[in-house]
Amino acid sequence: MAFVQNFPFISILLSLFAGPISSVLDKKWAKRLNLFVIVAIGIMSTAVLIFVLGSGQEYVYTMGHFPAPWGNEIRVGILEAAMALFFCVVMFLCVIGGVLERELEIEETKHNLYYIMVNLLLCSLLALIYTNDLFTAYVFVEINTISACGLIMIRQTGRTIEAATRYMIMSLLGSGLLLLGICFLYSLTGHLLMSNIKGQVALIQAAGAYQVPLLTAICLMSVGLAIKSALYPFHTWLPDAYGYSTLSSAAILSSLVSKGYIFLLVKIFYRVIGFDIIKESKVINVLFVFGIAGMIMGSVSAIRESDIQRMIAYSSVAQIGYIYMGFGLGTTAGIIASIYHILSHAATKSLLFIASSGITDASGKSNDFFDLTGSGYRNRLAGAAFTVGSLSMVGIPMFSGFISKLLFAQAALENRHKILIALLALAISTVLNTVYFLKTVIRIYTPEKREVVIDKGFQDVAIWEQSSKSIAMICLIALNLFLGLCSEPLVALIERGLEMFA
Amino acid sequence: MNSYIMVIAVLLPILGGVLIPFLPFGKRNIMAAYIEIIVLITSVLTFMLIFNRPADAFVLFRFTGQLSISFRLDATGSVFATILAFMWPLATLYSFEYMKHEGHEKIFFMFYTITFGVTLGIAMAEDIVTLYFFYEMLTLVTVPLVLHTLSREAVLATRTYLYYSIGGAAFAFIGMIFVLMYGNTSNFIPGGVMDLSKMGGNINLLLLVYVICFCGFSVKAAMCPFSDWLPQAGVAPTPVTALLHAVAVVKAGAFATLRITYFSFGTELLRGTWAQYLLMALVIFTIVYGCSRALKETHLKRRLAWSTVSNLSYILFGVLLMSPIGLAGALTHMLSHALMKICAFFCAGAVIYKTGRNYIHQLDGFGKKMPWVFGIYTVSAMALMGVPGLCGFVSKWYLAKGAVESLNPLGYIGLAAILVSALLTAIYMLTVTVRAFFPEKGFDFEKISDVEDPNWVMLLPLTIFVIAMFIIGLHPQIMVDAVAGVVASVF
Amino acid sequence: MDFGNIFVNYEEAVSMILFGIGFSNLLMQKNLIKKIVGMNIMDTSMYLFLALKGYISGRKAPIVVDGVQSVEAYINPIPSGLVLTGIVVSVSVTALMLALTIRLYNRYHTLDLDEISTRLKKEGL
Amino acid sequence: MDRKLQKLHLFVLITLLALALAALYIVWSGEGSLTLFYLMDNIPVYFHVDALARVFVTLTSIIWVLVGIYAFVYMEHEGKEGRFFGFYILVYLVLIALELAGNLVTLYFFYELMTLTSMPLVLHNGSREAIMAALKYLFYSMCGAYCALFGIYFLYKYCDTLTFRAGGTLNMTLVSGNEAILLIAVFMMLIGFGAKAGMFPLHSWLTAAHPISPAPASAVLSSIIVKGGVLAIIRSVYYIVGVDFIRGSWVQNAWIVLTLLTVFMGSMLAYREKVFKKRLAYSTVSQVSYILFGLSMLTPEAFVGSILHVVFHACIKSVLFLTAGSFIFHTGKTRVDEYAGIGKHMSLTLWCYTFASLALIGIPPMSGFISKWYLAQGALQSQTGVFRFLGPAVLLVSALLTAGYLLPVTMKGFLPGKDTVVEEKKERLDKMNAVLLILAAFTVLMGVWPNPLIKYIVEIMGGLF
Repeated sequence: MAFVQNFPFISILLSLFAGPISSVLDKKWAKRLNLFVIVAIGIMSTAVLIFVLGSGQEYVYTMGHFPAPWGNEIRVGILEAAMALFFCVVMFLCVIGGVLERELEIEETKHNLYYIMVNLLLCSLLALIYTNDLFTAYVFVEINTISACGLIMIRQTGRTIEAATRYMIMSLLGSGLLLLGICFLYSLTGHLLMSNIKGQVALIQAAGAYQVPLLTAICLMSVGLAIKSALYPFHTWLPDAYGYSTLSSAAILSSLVSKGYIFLLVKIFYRVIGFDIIKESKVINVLFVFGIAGMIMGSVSAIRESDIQRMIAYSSVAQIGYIYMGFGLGTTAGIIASIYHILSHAATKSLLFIASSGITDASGKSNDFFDLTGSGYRNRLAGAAFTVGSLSMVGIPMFSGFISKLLFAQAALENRHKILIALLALAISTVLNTVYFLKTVIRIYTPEKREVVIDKGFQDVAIWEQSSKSIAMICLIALNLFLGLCSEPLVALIERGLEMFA
Repeated sequence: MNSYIMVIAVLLPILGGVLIPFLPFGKRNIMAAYIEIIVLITSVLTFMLIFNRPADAFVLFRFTGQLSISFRLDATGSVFATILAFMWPLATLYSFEYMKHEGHEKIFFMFYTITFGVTLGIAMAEDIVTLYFFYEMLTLVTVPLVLHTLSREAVLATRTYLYYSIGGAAFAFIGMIFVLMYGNTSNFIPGGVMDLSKMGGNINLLLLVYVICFCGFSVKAAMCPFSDWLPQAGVAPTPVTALLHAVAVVKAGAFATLRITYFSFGTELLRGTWAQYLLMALVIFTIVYGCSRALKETHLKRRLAWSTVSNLSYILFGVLLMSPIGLAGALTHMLSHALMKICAFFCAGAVIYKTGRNYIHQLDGFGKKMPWVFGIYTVSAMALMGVPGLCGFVSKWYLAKGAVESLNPLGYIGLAAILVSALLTAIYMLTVTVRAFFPEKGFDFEKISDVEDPNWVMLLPLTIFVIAMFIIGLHPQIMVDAVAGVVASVF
Repeated sequence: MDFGNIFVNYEEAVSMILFGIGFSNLLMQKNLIKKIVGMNIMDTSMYLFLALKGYISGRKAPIVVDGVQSVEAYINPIPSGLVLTGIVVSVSVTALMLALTIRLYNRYHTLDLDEISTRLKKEGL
Repeated sequence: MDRKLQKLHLFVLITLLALALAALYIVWSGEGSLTLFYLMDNIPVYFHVDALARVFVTLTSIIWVLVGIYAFVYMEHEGKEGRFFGFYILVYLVLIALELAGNLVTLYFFYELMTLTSMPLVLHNGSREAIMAALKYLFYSMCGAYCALFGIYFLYKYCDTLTFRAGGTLNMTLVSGNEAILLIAVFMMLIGFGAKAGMFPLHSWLTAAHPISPAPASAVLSSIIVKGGVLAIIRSVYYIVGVDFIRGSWVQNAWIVLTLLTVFMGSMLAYREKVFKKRLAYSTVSQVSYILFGLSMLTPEAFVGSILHVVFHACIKSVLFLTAGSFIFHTGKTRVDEYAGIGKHMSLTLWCYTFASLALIGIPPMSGFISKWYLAQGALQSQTGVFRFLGPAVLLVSALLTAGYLLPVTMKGFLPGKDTVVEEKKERLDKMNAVLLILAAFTVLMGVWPNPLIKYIVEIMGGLF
């Protein structure tokens, strides 16, 4: 047991205790603690990743003194370590990206509360990634929901509270169904540890008994997690939640929170029930249909939006649709493409949110489409960042969007019946993305008339004025280009991780 | 000739272009000299490459295992490269004069020179991934050019252009995926790379994907359902409409369709199938539709743009014949149409530059005052009509030969369509000449006293193009042998 | 589909019915308080179901009264443990929902969520 | 007549004469051939002198010089002589090249150039309807040219070579599979080249363009340029496709029907037309279809008849149009009913007009009669079913109609009613009516001694049938 092996457990505990501690600290120290925690966890995750890559196979870390079927345990593989590292990087950039907004929008006293929420969110994400026990997963799902609701509500305007309430209601529905599914599984298999459940389910499947309860358990869990990660028909809460909350929480919510649930779903597919049983159970066809619908309808409603942040929120619905379409293809290549898309969407979406806030700063803080004309000239870096984000969303080569579109297309080829529907949906949604993203890019680069700028009081924003936001944008652009240009090692990493995953 | 020269030929204009706004130019003509030198060097490099082609490929950058940006100049690519290398220096020379009146020249010339590098990249692409990469870059790089005037229509035109091009590329992406997954290699191999055994012999799916990919790439070649963006792009300054929307961009689309038909999917697979007939029907409809719309247009540049739509479908018709003669016809028409159309657009540009008049009914009596420009316009009109002795006749001859030899009724209908469109071309081109040279009886020339020919900077490219037209028309042997060499290498 | 065993394990059937009631209330009710009540019904029905999983008839609750008898004397303790954690989660979520409801009520003097969102659209805040 | 104009006339006269003599010398100095340059990989721009070309070149040169002289005087009336004579000479050169063309592509090349260069002649006076007529002329001819081109593309594939060879160059082995498409191609060629000859589907430009252009131009247009279309049909049917390929096929029947329709319709419309030059234009439409009818019979006599009619109609029609020109030049009036009593002061012109119209109607001593005689003979001998009799019948009826629309001018001209006021100024012998006299003399002489011409045409027919 090398010392490195208990880094995952330490990082979960660290972020868990950082939460309550920062409640007593004042604003400055709470921020420093939070950043320290994120950086520390990032370093620890890299150490774990290197260790696991070196050892070449995953390991189980039992907590408490009870042996397997009763005690709790964490299972760490390449995929988990990589995801943890990536989530830390993105969270770090989102947090430092939104510093300015937080100064303006949150009252003095509430700052450290914000950092509590961020720490708890990080802790629940790490737990979701590492845990090998279903009920612990459910508990951390709840913690995740509550902290995300706190992040939305931190801005205290009428809209955010209403958005938080809607978010809470929909998430409770989702977690209710998830809990029901877990209880069904528990009643069927008698275990809560994922590997044991898998053994039992294999026996049941071999015996051919309890087909109906098993199927209902799978459906409940997938629909529950679909509701929580805002798949198409259950996405009504998303635009308000992401559209009106403060910048860093919108960025964190859109890139990380919904991805945590999707990762849990992947874990359930692979480690709890076994992917081949899932394939026979036709649940993935339902997810495929909802995914395709999400891809198209998400972009269609984004085209109708005239508020830039809500438009980006709607585009997240479309991208979540992409991921579920990847699951729906029912091939391991599809899962790899979806996981890659989780990474690329996280990077691109946070870049877009931060860039759009940069643009709105240069347009007198109004999110309205018509005030943004020519804002690309007023805030050069934000304009460039937004263009990079949009090009990546549209799938222009050299950016991460292109690689994930390529992986999805290659995965679609392996499934004989769904080739055409998937490829056509990909092409149509690229066109729809072009319509609303590049329309905005053209708008921010058509110069506004002189007198309009003066009487509306827009002023230019130089790069060094908002240093933290600029750093965040530059790093995210670099991350995006990194994902786009050297994607070969990453895909190989995910592939190896998935083999070990089962 | 070693192969890294290819990369220099592609990257030099791109880097040269990017530097333009940042280099401190004292006077305007220092910048002009700088740009002209860069473009000339690239053209010279390209011609050196064309005359002794490097055998091996050059991999510039490798995304993943299969995906790489790599260049290899083969015979077909060199035809497209010749057009670009021959026309770009002259077009840049022309645009120095033209852009005096338009604003922010630095941005314009930056993207104008970058487009040269990107189109060369398309010509020299070794595999379908590089072609797709530069195809997308071409759209992005030409958007600022179309958006140059930043007027209301420019913004709308750019938006349509973007949606059509990126949409087309998205559908072409499906074709690329099929080639990557089911082809033996992603490189362009004459005769096609697809092996049916890998995809379980489902030929109809392959044909459907070919149709989708063909339509995707031919959005840029302005095939019928997607040809609305080309006339609207006429709102851009003339050097853009002339070089890009009559030569570089649209030819890139036609070239891409040629590549996938002959080098990726392979003609044995496609000849005689429903895919070929469906696309041929579409192309034939575009030939006639383009001309009839041109007839109705009164705006000079939009009329020429519609005529480009129809002439491009000549090239696509040649490509779709899928026979050696058809390919020869497509390539010769690509060459000769580039010459004719850029000449016509530059004449229109000269008229707009000197008099600011866009509409045909304002051109009465201009022939007397601008004899040089309208003389050249008439010659290019004759060439477009296919009068023997000019380059138009040569390319129509090969297209017709291919159509007659194809022995299928659709080929004959295509030939009839080409002749009908030649007649319509005669009508909409010569009405301008008759109006210019033979105004009505009581026309007083004082009203247009300010009209006179532009200076030598504009007229030099025009004269060179006309001479080239006559040379190819009267002595087509040079072009015919070059194209025969290309066709031999493909079949 | 024999419905026989519904009468055998009728307890699970009851908890499922309770779950349905709670779920539909949470989803369909207009009034926020009724939504929260519906949520609580849903959670309690889950914990009933869980507890039933652990129950072995004829055995005692796993509370050590006078020394530990044999293992067979007690029912399976794990589901009860889970129920405890579940209750903790439900309580915290209910607290949060009530806090939100109070804030909304102070601001808009109504408990109807749709009413609030239409008023928000008019304000265009 | 200022100094500059006289110098221009002198210059034009010299060039015209020089060119005509050179052309005649080339043509009558034996079988020469010349390749200019290679238009396509195996298709040269190739000129070859053969018997048929000799007839056409001589006819064109003679008429072109005479009408040129007439135009010196007439063009004062129109103005812009420099442009007119420039294009006048240019068209002459293109015509000579067309007649000497050795293969089908060269013929097509000069056929198109002829349209483009003759168009400025039509829109000479620059009025609104002149430009519209010129555009109509241009686009009808272009449409005809492209129909012909459609045929040429097919013939290029199915013939051994496109160079003219008496009796046709169709390669039967290639043709065996697909006669249908080849017949369509040949029919399109007939329609295409027929457009220039004023045949039915594409004829309406002729009645618009000829009257508008100045009299010498319309004379030349009606007599020579129209014959360009006829020559093209002869070359493609008799020298490329070969007679026996289309004999008895639906193409021949359709061709006959079209020609007869045009003959009848031309003379009917001419009969009703009031403007003198328009009437003559309609008469050209019907007379040229006489020639085409003869060609469509595909029999030796009918061929002789058509070539004869080509020559006679050229002279007759130039006389008629030139008289119309002089009437307009002297009196400025264009309508037929305004010419009452014109015979009093322009008797010489009217006498020439009378002789020419008698020849056109086909009264025995005049030339028209001989060509119509051969046409009728050819029609009767051809095995074309019902057309053996219908053809000659239509020719007779239209001859009557020709009399109907030509002779009233003479009668009213010489014998006006009592009350018409007549101008006293007598007409002097000047260049204009000298040319008229020569041409009228030609029509009469050829009618009296047709044998050398007929013997020569029989020699042309050598390998054709």
